[in-house]
Amino acid sequence: MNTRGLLEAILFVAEEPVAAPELAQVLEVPVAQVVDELTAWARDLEQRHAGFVLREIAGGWRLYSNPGAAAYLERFAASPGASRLSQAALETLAVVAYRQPVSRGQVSEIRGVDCERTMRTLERYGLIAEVGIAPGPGSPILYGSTELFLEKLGLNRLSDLPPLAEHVPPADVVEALERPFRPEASSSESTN
Amino acid sequence: MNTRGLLEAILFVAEEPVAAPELAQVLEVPVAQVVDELTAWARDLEQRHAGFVLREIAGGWRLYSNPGAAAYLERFAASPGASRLSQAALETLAVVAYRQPVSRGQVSEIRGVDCERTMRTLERYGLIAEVGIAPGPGSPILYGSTELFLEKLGLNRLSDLPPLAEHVPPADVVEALERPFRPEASSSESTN
Amino acid sequence: MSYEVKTEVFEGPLDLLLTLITQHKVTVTDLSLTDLVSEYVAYLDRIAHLDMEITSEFLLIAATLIQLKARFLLPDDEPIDIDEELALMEERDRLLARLLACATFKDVAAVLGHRLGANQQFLPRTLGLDMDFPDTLPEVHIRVDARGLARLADLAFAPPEIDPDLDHLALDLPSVPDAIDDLRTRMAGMMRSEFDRMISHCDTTLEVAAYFLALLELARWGIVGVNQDHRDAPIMLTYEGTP
Repeated sequence: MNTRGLLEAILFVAEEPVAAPELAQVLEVPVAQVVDELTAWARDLEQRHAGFVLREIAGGWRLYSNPGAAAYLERFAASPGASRLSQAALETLAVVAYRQPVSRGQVSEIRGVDCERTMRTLERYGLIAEVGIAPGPGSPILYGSTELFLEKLGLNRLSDLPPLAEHVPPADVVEALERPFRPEASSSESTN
Repeated sequence: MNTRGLLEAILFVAEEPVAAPELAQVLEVPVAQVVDELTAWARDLEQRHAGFVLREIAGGWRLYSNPGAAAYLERFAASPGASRLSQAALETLAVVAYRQPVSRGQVSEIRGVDCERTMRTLERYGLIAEVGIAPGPGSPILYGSTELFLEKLGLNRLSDLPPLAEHVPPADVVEALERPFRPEASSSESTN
Repeated sequence: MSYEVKTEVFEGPLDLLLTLITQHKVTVTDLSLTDLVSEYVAYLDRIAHLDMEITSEFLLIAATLIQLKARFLLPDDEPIDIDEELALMEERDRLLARLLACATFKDVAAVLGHRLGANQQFLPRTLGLDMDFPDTLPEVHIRVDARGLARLADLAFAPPEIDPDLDHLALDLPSVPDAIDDLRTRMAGMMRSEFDRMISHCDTTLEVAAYFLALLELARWGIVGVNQDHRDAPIMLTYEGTP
């Protein structure tokens, strides 16, 4: 079996993304060759509209079913993916992902609500995890996102997250947010 | 995606052999066409010494890793990335460790998902093992943790496991979990 | 006894403020601080039973809003305490910064949610090595230590659907509507009083805050008249009767 075949065999059984250097070590070939083979294979699969695709994700490579077949797969796949996260869980996840390492208190402060429950849910889903202890009073636990988080979002690395700056509300919204807090705004009141 | 692609996708995610008539029904094509496609695909894989093979087995079709890659798969299995336990497996392991002896059904009930596969994986890795049979209907097998489990966690004995201090389940949850095993069952519940 | 743990629509005071403001951006041209404060307080009235932490956060922000409103309503020729003014503006800027951060994370959360959803269409193979693969037991790596395992067990035994904090909920939290009723009844009986006397029975700051909010409402409705000679003077209340 050639290198391509062996890579197919390994990624066929792999249960999470496998990094190219690890594959190179198992196969005793240069990392560059592994990367070349994988890149070519991924392109082949894409070009012939195969039933599965090869993606570089969470710092490694993994095979996935082709999303085009999703409608047909419901009956055959054991795990239809994590249940949908609530809005609160998504917002908490966003704060942890962008502010990590971050303590529960800091997350709660940013969101304006206590986030213990949602953070526990996210931890249970394996999307966030304890990553350290903050120095200082109370030594709060610090949280960060996990590799599974990257995989579930289809990202290769954390820096692939959409830049937060792009999501700051546009000028007109900022303007609307500020308006009630400006002294001029209340001058035109005639009631009371 | 054509029929071949859809067949690839289905057999890629299927966890058990799938019969040709079932595939034909899902894809809404004649059984004969499905069989032709599968036969051709199996031959293709064989001819190009692919990393996985398609076999007709137990009245259905299923993909297997190519036995020719066995030596490398073993090496891969021993590599650090391969044999890391998934989040689901870790949680299942935690439940078995703290609730042993425990049946598969009880573990599934606690986790809220079917744990058959993760428990088989853990058993295969030698981290949990059958420790007895529960009395009562169905005589379910009871599982517990192994010596290897203690060794891997660097513990001398089970009682060295850290106590579950943080989130002791509320009394009503414990009650609900234990109820089916108590003869007097739900006779005297009338709180609130 | 029944109580609500979650607010009807809003998740916390920032979420509420954000919604009130952005809703108005669509419907009305300008939202004045006065309207914002009354809508905020009106909402506060409806969520009488919340856990302590959320309630105090709600009240804290209400206090800031009311302070701001009071300041803006001052006539221009009124002398201003610079330190107080600065502190108040700092508080306002902090609130605005929090609102902005909250809006930003809400926006990006939607993107993450979308990505999560789209990626669920990609199914990985989860079978791993074929079960009939050679008997050799590969060396398994447990990537957590004993403490980590205990943590996982904790999480598994306390599923997120069940709120273990219910037991510690203080159920007799200060209710603004109750405070309004109480204040109104007692004021009707004595016609004139000081605010300090009306709250002499309160044990906690939260209760005082509830009474203060109640007082603002009663004043707004014209049921109670409020007068304070100077900043440190007692707040004098007069009963004006039903409007």
